[in-house]
Amino acid sequence: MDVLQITLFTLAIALAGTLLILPPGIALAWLLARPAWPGKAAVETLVALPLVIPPVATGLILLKLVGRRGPLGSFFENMLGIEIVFTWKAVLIATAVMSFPLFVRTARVAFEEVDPRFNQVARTLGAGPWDAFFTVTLPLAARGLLAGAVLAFARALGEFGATIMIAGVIPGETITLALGIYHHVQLGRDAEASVLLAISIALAFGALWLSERLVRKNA
Amino acid sequence: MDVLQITLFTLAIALAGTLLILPPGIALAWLLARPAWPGKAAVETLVALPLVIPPVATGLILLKLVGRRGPLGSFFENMLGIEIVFTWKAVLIATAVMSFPLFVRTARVAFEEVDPRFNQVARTLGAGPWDAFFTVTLPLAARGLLAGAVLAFARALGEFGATIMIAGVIPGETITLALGIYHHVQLGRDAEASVLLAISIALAFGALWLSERLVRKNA
Amino acid sequence: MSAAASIHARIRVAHPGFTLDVDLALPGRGVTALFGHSGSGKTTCLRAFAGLEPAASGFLSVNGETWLDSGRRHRVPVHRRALGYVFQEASLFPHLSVYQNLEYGRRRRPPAPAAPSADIADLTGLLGIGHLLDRRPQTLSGGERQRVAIARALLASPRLLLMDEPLAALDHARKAEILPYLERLRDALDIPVIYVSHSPDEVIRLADHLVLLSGGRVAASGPLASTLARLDLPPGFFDDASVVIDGTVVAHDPDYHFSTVAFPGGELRITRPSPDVPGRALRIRIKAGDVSLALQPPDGTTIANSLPARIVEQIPAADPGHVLLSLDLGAGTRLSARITRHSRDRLGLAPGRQVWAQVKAVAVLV
Amino acid sequence: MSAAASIHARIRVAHPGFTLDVDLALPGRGVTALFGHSGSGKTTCLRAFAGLEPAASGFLSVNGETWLDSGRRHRVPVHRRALGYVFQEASLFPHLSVYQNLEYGRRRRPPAPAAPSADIADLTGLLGIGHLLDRRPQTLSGGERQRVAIARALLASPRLLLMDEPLAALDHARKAEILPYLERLRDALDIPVIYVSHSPDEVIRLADHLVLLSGGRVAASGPLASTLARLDLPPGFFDDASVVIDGTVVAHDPDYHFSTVAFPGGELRITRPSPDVPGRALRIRIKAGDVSLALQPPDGTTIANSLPARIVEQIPAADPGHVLLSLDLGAGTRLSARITRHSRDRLGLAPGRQVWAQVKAVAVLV
Amino acid sequence: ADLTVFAAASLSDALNELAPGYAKATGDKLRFNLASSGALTRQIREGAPADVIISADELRVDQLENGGLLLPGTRKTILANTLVLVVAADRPAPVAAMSDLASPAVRRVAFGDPATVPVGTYSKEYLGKLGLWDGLQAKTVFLDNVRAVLAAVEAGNADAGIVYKTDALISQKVKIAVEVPLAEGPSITYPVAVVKAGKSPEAAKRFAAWLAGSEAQAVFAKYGFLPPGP
Ligand SMILES: Nc1ncnc2c1ncn2[C@@H]1O[C@H](COP(=O)(O)OP(=O)(O)OP(=O)(O)O)[C@@H](O)[C@H]1O
Ligand SMILES: Nc1ncnc2c1ncn2[C@@H]1O[C@H](COP(=O)(O)OP(=O)(O)OP(=O)(O)O)[C@@H](O)[C@H]1O
Ligand code: MOO
Ligand SMILES: [Mg+2]
Ligand SMILES: [Mg+2]
Repeated sequence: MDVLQITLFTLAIALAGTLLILPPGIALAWLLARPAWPGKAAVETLVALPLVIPPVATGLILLKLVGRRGPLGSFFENMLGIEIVFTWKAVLIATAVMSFPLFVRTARVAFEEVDPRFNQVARTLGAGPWDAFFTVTLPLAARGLLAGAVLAFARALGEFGATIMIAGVIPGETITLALGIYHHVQLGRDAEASVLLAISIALAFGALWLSERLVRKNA
Repeated sequence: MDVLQITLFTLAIALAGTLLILPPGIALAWLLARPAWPGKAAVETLVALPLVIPPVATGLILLKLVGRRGPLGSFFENMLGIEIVFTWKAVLIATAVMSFPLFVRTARVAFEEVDPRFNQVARTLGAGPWDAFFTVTLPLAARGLLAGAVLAFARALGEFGATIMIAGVIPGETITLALGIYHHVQLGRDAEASVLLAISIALAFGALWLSERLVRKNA
Repeated sequence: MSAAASIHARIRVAHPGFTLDVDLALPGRGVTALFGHSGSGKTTCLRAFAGLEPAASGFLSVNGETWLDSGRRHRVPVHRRALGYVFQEASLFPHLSVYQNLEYGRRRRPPAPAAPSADIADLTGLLGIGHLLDRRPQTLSGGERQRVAIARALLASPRLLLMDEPLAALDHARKAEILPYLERLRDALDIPVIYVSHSPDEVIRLADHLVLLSGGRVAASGPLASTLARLDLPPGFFDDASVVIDGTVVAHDPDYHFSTVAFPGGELRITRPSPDVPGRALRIRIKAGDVSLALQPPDGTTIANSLPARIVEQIPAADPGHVLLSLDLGAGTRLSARITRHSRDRLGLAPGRQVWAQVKAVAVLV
Repeated sequence: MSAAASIHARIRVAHPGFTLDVDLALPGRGVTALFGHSGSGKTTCLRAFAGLEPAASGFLSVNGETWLDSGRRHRVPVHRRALGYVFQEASLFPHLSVYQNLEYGRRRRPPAPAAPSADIADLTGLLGIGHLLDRRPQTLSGGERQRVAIARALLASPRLLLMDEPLAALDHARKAEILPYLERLRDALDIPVIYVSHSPDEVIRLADHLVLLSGGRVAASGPLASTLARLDLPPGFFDDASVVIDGTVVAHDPDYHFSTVAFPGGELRITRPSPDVPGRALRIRIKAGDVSLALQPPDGTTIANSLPARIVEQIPAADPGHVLLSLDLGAGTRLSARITRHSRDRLGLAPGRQVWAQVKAVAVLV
Repeated sequence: ADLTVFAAASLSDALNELAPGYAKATGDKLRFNLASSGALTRQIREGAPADVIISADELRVDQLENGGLLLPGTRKTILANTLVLVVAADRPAPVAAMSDLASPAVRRVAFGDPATVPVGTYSKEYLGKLGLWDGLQAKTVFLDNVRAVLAAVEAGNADAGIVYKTDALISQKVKIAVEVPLAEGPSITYPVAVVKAGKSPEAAKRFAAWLAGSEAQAVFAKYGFLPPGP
């Protein structure tokens, strides 16, 4: 296994997965930060699901959804000609799904802590609801959103159980650092595992460091 | 496997694990919410570690630490006569370690959002630093701490990879809902897996619902 | 006045333990002062005007635009109401610099180029915040924050200005600088201003119309002069009863900074910091406590004004040792005098009696 | 006064773009008013006293306790300084009810049973917040919040009270209720109060000592009466020059609510809402704008007081049409009069001239 | 005595059926730790408290033996298994022989990861012997465990996959397309051994021996396992 290739692939997947969940994650977190609405608890549970069940089970459920015969998978394959399982796209989906609850829950706390008065002030200054959201509520929640994104990114780096279910190992195509570490660990090759482990840690450290910098610049 | 026993065991472990990480988690989250101090980034990375590496690798590291031959494990076994690996204690350790970063990161955001002026006000009213922390900062961060605790609890319900390494799948002793689901899935017993899955979801739903109630009462 | 009224508000807001229930017809331009004790519902009223009280029901129209009509389920969202709102408490965006705060509303509702509030440099200069533009709100003093909030509201091209105690955090000198600016603004802008203040001086100086709130209800509403002249208002609303007289400058002595103001029923000599042009309309306020009465026209004193007057009414004042006398200066112009009961009896003053009302030139407020 | 001084503060706080650098000796009891323009450093100064400015260096001792001595690396932590601090901006704990807010400090520093602030029911009744005890701060009006904050500070048994514009959000009537209470407190408590206010009335009424801040530095510091009587102070600090005279009640007419107050150099007749006992010490304030001058002793007017006086000094006032005259009433007692330059020249008034100073009884502030 | 038995997960059902009878007969209560063979050997190497190991491959037990972790002379092969090629049950099988995997009709084939999963190692060995392995590279996907291979075939994401016969029997949604004859295929055997660090070596030896007996073998046969070859 080419360490550099694995590292870049993992980085790309984790970044893409994090970016992918930001828009729906932010929207959902904001909704969940609002006072009770019907079905809120159900939506919350659904979002938290990948956390509470073992990754293998999540992988199985995903497989049933995006597999060739699954409702989503058959749509993509027959309508758009896109194959998902056992490609990098599956890796992306698995990491995104597993990271999603982490982002949403952290972002929700951030939204809850924003004083609603600032939104009101923005409205009196002529900002519509969307405008006020993007120029006031969102920046004021930025710290928390960033923390959530870093958490999601870190989780994406480490995601393994669901990935292997729906993406498998296609050498050169779907091996991530986590898969590599697992591989080496299974074979008792602790030295090789340590190399990949060190890279994971360095990446996580980099992400955390970067987020600290961004927060400090924002404050 | 006895479903009721598994459910109660999982609940007990997830609860105990969550309670276990609260005191150190709160302390650490508060420290991380403070402005830069030397070694902060390193501590953060270390805490985030169980997130960024595959759970199996975390499990292996734990096994080396608390295994019979590990530095901690041998101490416990030889000095205190306490066996850890492949007992419920190992399950507890694995879930606590895996939940810890989730709690800390969410709680940190919550602390960062508390306006420091309230702490200053408390100080002028005669509250010492600890007093002010417990009576002002902590309650004002309560929403976020609760959200973090629920996240940790949910993760504890679902923790699998690290648990299987240091606790194994020992019926009646170390089997949690997550391990049970994995086991059933492995053996193709999807019906049995679904039962455990439903229980997991119900527990998660209950925890989320309860946390909503608590937050609403606090607001 | 109520014929020309072009703000109509029939609003109800119910909070647990407090209900605002007002029915107001206010002029469509000029300043309406909202006056009332702490907790009487002033802020709630402004918030309802702005659309920030979800519980508000009733009817609200501002210069022809209907902003709220619960009956027809019509409710204009906050940002479509062209408002400027200076909140009672600091409300600057903490994530933006002072300059970015000022630009926030301005960019969304750019002013017409000729609008008096168009020039950001002028406005910040006047408010003394020009040197703070790059700062974050957290590092400003209380008064600095409030001045930035005023500038921000003015820069958002409002067609209704809501100001909740905008000057409360400011010292006398700063107020004295800003008030004339607000006056100019009031005269230049063709928009209504609703102004909450606890300062009678501010209210009397700026307002054309006065609304007194008490316990969520309207205790009085009407043009400033006639509402103020009512001696029957609940005591304690103002520090002193006073009258407002609208007159015209008839002479000016630039050397002594001394003007003569004529009004129906007489003339007053007052000082003016800046030159006056004869013919100019001027509103003057005379507090009851600044008026003394004499039986003969006084001579050889520094009191510049003594006006013949007839006592028409007397009522007790808030202070048990005082009495309020309403005086007729002729042609319907009234003056109030607050004197001790002791002096009243000493001089035998009673309704019907002819006296000389003495007013120091320095005591006349413009 | 500086011999009895028992607050010593030599404090420096540097912020980017602003430096507070003060050296103050303040009395160890009674009220010190901190006066100055917006941004002059008043809040920064209070925060440094409280120990909330980490950047503060220098020396601070309060009635024998040294709270800060940078030279000796000594710094008493905030909560060990027995303070009451009423912040300029709302600062109630949002997670506690009003009652729990009040109890917060009280439980940590329980009052001595005989302390005037000990009774929570009295205090909340007086401040008009008794009915709010179960409410959350978010649902209070601006003035209600500020009153709760005042009560909270008073209930924490402070040995130094710091008040940053505590009454700015309150209306006249509410102020008039609270001020006498603060006066009683000042007299009953043996503790120093540092009081920031933009209201000259409040300052003059409450303060014994006056500190004027300007650009982070002390422009003047001294006992109230003598500092106020200085005609050379930078203009604009106060709305009007005024003098403070400490006198004694020598007679009281309960029917007319009328008291005679003697002071070195004369007597003044004033009204008093509540009965006076002869012998009682009383501080009265007379604004320069309320004093008029006559060449003869006036007769047949409602002006109750006319005192023989000699003009000793004249200086220009802030208004270009006015002039300030300092009068000697005899025995060293001074009075200031603000009259028009026009009247001065009309009557030929100049230093050395003997005149009658006229003061309405209702214009004397107690 | 109480025995802790570390056993390959695929033996779970059979062992659970055996345990009560064994306990009644000998008084020895059995406690199972059921995981993949890889995890089991890893755990024993880190000092896990096992008395007996039953692995699904010899290689890993070799590692334990070389590491001196097993009681010498206790290792014994007790079971055998065979490889099968499975396809989705509801599809007309496009494959009737292993060589059909090379046909374009088969777009993707799932295997256990040869590096970490024994069934994958065996598949690679067998197909290599047939000369098919290298030609399949482009359509190969490696999965982490047998269940993943089954799921991939069940869901139609892989057209075919190679699993143990015992695994194929647990799924209704796959059918066996090709069965590798025991003699032709790689030798897939399950060794049992007593762990040196165990607490009850005598009871452990007794249990290991009993597993080779007819009573146990009958139960294993019921789940599709074969007796060890000669
Ligand atoms: N952290 C800071 N960084 C830079 N400047 C600051 C900071 N904090 C305060 N200042 C500046 O210090 C000056 C004094 O502030 P302070 O709050 O003491 O004023 P103040 O006298 O209380 O005014 P006000 O009457 O408006 O409340 C102000 O000009 C303010 O902008
Ligand atoms: N959400 C709420 N729940 C209950 N009572 C409320 C709520 N909001 C406001 N009130 C009450 O309504 C009354 C009017 O409040 P409002 O803020 O309008 O007063 P105000 O006239 O602006 O007073 P102030 O001069 O002190 O600012 C107050 O007594 C306040 O306690
Ligand atoms: O028993 Mo295995 O480890 O699934 O080939
Ligand atoms: Mg208000
Ligand atoms: Mg201040």
